[in-house]
Amino acid sequence: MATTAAAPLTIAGRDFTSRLILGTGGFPSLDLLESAIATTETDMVTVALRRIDAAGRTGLVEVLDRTGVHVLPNTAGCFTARDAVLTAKLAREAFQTEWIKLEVIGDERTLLPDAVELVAAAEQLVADGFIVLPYTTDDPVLARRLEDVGCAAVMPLGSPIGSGMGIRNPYNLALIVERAGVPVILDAGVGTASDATLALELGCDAVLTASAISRAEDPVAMARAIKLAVEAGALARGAGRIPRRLYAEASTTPEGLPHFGA
Amino acid sequence: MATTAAAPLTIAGRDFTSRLILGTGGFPSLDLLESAIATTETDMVTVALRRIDAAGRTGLVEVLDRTGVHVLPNTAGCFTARDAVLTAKLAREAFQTEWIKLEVIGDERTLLPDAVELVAAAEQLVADGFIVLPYTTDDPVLARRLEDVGCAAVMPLGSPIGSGMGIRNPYNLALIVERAGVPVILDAGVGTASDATLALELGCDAVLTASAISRAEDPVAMARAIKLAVEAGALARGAGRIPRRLYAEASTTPEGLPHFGA
Amino acid sequence: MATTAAAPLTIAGRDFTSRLILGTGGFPSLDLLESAIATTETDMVTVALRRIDAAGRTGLVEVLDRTGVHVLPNTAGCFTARDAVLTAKLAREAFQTEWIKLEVIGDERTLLPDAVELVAAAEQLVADGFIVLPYTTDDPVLARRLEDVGCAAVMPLGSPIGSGMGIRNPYNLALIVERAGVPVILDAGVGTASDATLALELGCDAVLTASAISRAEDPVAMARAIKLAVEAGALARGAGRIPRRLYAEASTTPEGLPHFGA
Amino acid sequence: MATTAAAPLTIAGRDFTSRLILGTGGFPSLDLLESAIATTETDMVTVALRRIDAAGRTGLVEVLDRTGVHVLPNTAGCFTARDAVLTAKLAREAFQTEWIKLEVIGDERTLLPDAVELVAAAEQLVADGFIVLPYTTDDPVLARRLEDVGCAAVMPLGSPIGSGMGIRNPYNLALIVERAGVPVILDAGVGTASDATLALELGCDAVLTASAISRAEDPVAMARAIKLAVEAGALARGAGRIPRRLYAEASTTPEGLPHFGA
Amino acid sequence: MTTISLNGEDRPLADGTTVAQLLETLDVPEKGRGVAVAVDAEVVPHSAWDATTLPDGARVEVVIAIQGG
Amino acid sequence: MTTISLNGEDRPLADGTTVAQLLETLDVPEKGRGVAVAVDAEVVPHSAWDATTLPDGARVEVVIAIQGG
Amino acid sequence: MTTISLNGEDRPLADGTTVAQLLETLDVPEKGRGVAVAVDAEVVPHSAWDATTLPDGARVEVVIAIQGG
Amino acid sequence: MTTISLNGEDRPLADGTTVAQLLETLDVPEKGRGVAVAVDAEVVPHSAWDATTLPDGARVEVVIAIQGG
Repeated sequence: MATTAAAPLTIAGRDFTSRLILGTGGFPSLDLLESAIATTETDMVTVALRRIDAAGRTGLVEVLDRTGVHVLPNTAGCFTARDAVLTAKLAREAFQTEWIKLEVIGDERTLLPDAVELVAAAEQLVADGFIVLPYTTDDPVLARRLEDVGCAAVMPLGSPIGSGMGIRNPYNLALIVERAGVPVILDAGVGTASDATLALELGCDAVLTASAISRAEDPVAMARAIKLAVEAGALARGAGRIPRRLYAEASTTPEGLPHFGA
Repeated sequence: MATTAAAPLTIAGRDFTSRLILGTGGFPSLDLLESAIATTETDMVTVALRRIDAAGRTGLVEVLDRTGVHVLPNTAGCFTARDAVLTAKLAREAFQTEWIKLEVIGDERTLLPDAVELVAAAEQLVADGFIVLPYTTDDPVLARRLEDVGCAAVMPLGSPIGSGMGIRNPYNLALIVERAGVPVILDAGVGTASDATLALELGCDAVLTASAISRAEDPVAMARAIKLAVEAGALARGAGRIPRRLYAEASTTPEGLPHFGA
Repeated sequence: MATTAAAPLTIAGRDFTSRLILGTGGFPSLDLLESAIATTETDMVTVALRRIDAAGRTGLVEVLDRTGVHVLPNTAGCFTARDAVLTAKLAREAFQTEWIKLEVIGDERTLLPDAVELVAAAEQLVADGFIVLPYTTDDPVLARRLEDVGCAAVMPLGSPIGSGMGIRNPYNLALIVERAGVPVILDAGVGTASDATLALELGCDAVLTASAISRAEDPVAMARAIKLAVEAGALARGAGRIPRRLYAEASTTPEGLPHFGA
Repeated sequence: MATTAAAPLTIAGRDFTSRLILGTGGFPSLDLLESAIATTETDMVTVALRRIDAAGRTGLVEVLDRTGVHVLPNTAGCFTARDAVLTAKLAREAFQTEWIKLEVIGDERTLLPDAVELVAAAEQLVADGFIVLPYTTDDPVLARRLEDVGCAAVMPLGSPIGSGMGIRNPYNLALIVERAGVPVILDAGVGTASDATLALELGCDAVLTASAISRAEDPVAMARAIKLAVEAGALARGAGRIPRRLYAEASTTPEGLPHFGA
Repeated sequence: MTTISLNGEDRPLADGTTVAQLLETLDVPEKGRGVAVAVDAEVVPHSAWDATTLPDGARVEVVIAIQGG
Repeated sequence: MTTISLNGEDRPLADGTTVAQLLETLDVPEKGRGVAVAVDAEVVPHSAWDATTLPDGARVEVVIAIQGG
Repeated sequence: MTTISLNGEDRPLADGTTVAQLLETLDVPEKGRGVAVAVDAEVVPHSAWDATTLPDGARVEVVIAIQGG
Repeated sequence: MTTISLNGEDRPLADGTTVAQLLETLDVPEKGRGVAVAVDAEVVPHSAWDATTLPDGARVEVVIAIQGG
C-alpha cells in the first residue's frame, strides 16, 4: 500500500498515529521499556506468552496498561501451525484481543519463518476470526498468499531477527510493496536508524523493531533515533526523491562564471 | 571527530545547533528556499557568485538576511587553484566573511574534485586567513592532507554532486572519520533521507545537501525528512547500535514455552 | 554440500564433470545452442514441453541426441502442483527419464516460485519415483523442507529468471549451502560471468543458466566466459580465500627499506 | 580503453598475452611462487627492492630468469615523491628496465596512495624516461591526471592492499575506464576469483594481484582460479551481457502450454 | 486426591479444584489480565475459570505475558 | 464419427483411432522421442500408444520438447 | 573616453569613473551586500570602491550572490 | 682507513675500495642482477661499479630484489 506520511496507518480498520511498532523483547528493565514506549510515541507493542512459573508475575501488564498502548501478542517460539494456533488462542484470552502477530519458525539458528506452516496457521486463524499479522520472509509470492488468505497486514523481514543486518534484499521488499493491498510492516533486521528510514522509503507502511532499541547501549537515545528515522522515511517517500544518476548534475549553474584572464 | 548528538557542531570555533547545511542551488523559487531554511532549521547555507549581468539582482541576499543564517560562499565552477582563490577573495568581499567552501573541479561531467589543485588552493587560502571547508573526494589520505594544511573541516563526497547515489563507499568515509581531527561533513550525493542518516551513523559530523531537497517533488516535505534524518543519524551514532550478526538473536526467550502435547 | 573442484558433481548418484547446467531457452538458433553446448562442455541441459501444434517439430531432440547431454525436462509455466505433476509425468514419457526440474510459479511478472505449491508438488513427485530438482526461492527454510521431502538437489534463485541481477542476497545462499545435504544449484539470475563465479565461491555446487548465455550479444563467447567462471569459482572455493580486512595488509615487507637521507 | 579478449594487452608498445599481472609478495616459498607463475601463465611480475643485508641473496632473481617473465619493479614503501624517484632509479639499474610500478603511500595503516606526491613523482619519472605504471586511488580525476602527465597505464585500487575487500566502488572504476586512453589495471583489493572477473567486466584491461594468490590456503589452486577468472571476465566483457531488469524475463515461452482441465 | 500436570510439573490438588482456585495459588495479575489457561490443549476462557474443575491427570498450561517479539 | 479436442482444438477422427494413428498425422520425431501424450489429464505411455483408442470427446494433449528453462 | 570590459563585454565610461559610480548603473543590493568587484584579476574591497577609478582597458568583473552549492 | 655507512651501519673499508670490491664481500647474484647501489643518494650504474671508489663517510645503500608488490 502507498505510504502517506500525513495519513495515519490503518490496519484492520484501526488507525495508528505512529508508524513504529515496538517489540518489547530485550529491554534490560521495565523502566527502560516504559521510557522507550514514551519516547517512540508508539501505539502498539508486541508481547509474548510463557509459562507463569518461568516468567513469574512480570509487571509487564501494568506497564502496558499505564502507557495505554495497543497490545499485539505474538506466537514467538512456535514451530508448527498447531502450536501457533493454540498460542494465538491463549493470547486472545490473555488480552481479550483478536490481534495476533503470527510467527511460525522453521529454523532455530536463523529463526526464519516456515512458509508452509505459516500459511496453514494464517488460514486457520483468519477463519477463527483473528486479525492476523504474519511475520514472513521477503518472498513476494508468499506475502501475496498471506494477503489472499485474509491477513490484515504482512510483516516481511529485512534480515534475521536480532541480526541487525538491515534490509538485505531491498528489491524483494519493493516487489512486496508494489503488489500489497494490505499494510507492509518491516519486521526483523533493523539494526539502526537508517535501516528504518530505508524501509519507509521503499514503501513499507511501518516498521517493527525490538532489539535495535532494547539492546542498544543507550536504548532511549536509540528509541528517539528510530522514531525520527521512521518519520523521516515516511516523509521522504512522500516527497518524491530525485532520480539516481551515474554522472553529476550541477547544483550551481555554470553560466555567468567570472573570467580572470590567463 | 566523534559526533555527539547533544553537543553542538563546532567549526573553527563557531557553534552550530543544526548538523544540516543547506545548499541553495536548485530551488525553483526563493520562497521555497526560504521555507526550506525554516523547515530544516539550518544555521548555514551555501551561495555561489556569478556575474551580475547574468544573475541580475536576485533577492537572494534579502532572504539570507531575513533568515539570519550564516553564509558559506563557495567557489563552484572553478577548475584551477588560481580561479578558486580569486573567487574566494571575491566572496570574502561580497559577504565580509572568511568562510569559504572550496571547490576545485577536475571534470565537467562528474564534477569531481581535482586533488592536486584542491590542496594547492587550500594552502593559499589558509595562508591568507580564510576558514576553508574543502569539497573533496572520499580519499582518506587527501582528507588528512587537507586537514594538515589547515582546513577547518573536510567535506568528502558520498557520490557525484546531484547524482543522488548516496554514499558509494562507506568504508572510505569511515576511514576519514576515524582519522579526522576536524569536523567531517558529507557533501554531495545525498538523494534521500536515509543517505543523510547513514552519513551521521558513519560518524560524519554534519551533512550538506542541496539537490536532494531543492529538486525533490515536494522540497519542503523533503527538507523536513532530511532534517529528521540527520537528527536520527546523530542520535543513533551516539546510542551504540547492536552488532551485525550472520544468524538470528532471539528477542523472545525460548524458556518457558508452553507444551500442548503431541 | 561442500564443493570440491576436483571431485565431480554428483546428483542422485549420477556424476557430472561440469558444474554448469545449460538452460536451452532463448537461443536464437539451434546451431547456436549446439555451439554453446559444445563450448560450455556441459553434461546436462534443460528442456520444456509445449503443445506440438504451437512448437512444430523443432529439431531440438536431434541436437540433444547428437551432443549426448543428459536431458533435464522442466515444468516451466506451471502455476499449480497439479499442473506441475502432470507436466512432469509427460516429461517422463517424452524422455524416458525420472529427472525433473520442478518449477511451480506464483507470479507472472517475477516468475518467482510458490513455496506452498512447490513443496506439495515435490512430495508427490518424490513419492512417484521422480528425481526432483526444484527451482526455489533463496529461503533457507524452504530449501531445507525440499531436501527433507526427498528432493535430489535444491535450485535456489539468485534473482528473478532472466533478470540478470545476479545474487541479490548472498547471505541467504550461504545459509542454504551451510545446511544442505544435497547439491545446491544456483538457478536464475546469472547475468554475466562474475555472478557464476560468486555462486560457486559461496558454496553452490553448480550453476544453471540460460538467458545470460543465450541472450548475450555473442552467445558463444559468453558460453566460454561462464564455463571458465564456474571453474574459477569452484577452484577459488576450494583454495581457501584470504580473509576480508578493513585495513591494508602489506604485500611487501617494510623491513629493509633503503634510506636516502633528509 | 576497451578490452577485447582476443587482442593482446598492450602497454607502452609491449604486448602481453595474459591480462593477469602477478605480485610476488607473500608467497611462503619461491617454489610456490614459481608454480604460481607457471599456473597463471602471467607475462609480468612485480618485485620490490630492499637492503641486501635484510634480504640476503634471495634466489628470486633466479626464479624470474628461469620463468622468463617481464619484471616490473615497484617503489613499495615510499612515502614521498623523492624516495619513490630514487627507488625507481635503483630499480632501473637493478633490472635494466625503464618499467616501474610507482607507489607513493600516504598512510601506513591503509597503504593508500598520496595523490599529490604521486602526481609529482610520476611527472619526474616520465620526464626521466621511465615507463610509469602508477598505483592510484579510484579517483577518476586523478587517474586522468596521471594519464595526462604521461603514465603508460593507470592502476586504480579496488580496496586497500591485502584487504581482500574486492572492488568497493565499481562506479568509480567504470568512470575511470570510460575516460582512459591508456590501459586500466586493477591493483589491490582482489580477494578471490570473482573480484578479478568483475574488474574485467567493468572494463579493466588487466588485474594485478599478489595476496589473493600468495596468501590463499592453496596458492596454486587460487592461481588457477584467478587465471580463469580473468579470462572469463575479459570474454564476458566482450560478449555483451544481458541488461539488468527488475522483473523476470521468461526463458521459456508461455505459448503452447498444455491444459489439463479443471 | 487429584494430580495435574501444571506447566510440565506434577501438582497435587484437592478434588474439584477449579481453574480459578488454581490461579489463586499463583502470582497472577488482577483479573487475570495477561494470563491464559489451557487444559489438555484447549483454552479455557476467563468466563469459565470459576466453573471449570480440573480432572485428575489434566495437563494444564498457565501462561503470562512476557517481554518478547 | 469421433470428435476429440486436440491441444485445445476440435479434431474429427475416424472411430477407433489410436494414439499412435493420431501421432502419424503430426510431425513427430522418430520413435516419438521428446513427445508425450495425455488423454483426459492422464499420461498415455509410449508402450500404450498402439493399444489406446481415443473415445469421442477425449481431451488430448500432445506435447513436444522445446527450448526452455 | 574610457572603455572597459565589464563581465566580458565592452562598456564605454566617462573618464575617471569609479567603481562606486559603475555600480550605481547596475542593480546592486543596498550597501553592495552580496556583491564583489575585481579589476584586472585583483579584488577591489568595498572600502575602496569610492576611491578606485577604472582605467581604460580595465577588465572588470562584478559578481553577485546566486543560489548554488 | 675509510669508514662508510652501509645500509645504515658503519663499515670500515680499506682506502680506495670500489663499489665492485664492496659488492664482492656481499652475497650478490651473478653480474649483480637484481642489485643496485646508491652512494649519497645518487645511483651508481653497474657500468661504474669498477671505477667508483667509496670516500670516507659515504652513505651507501645496496639493495636487492625481494618478493613484493
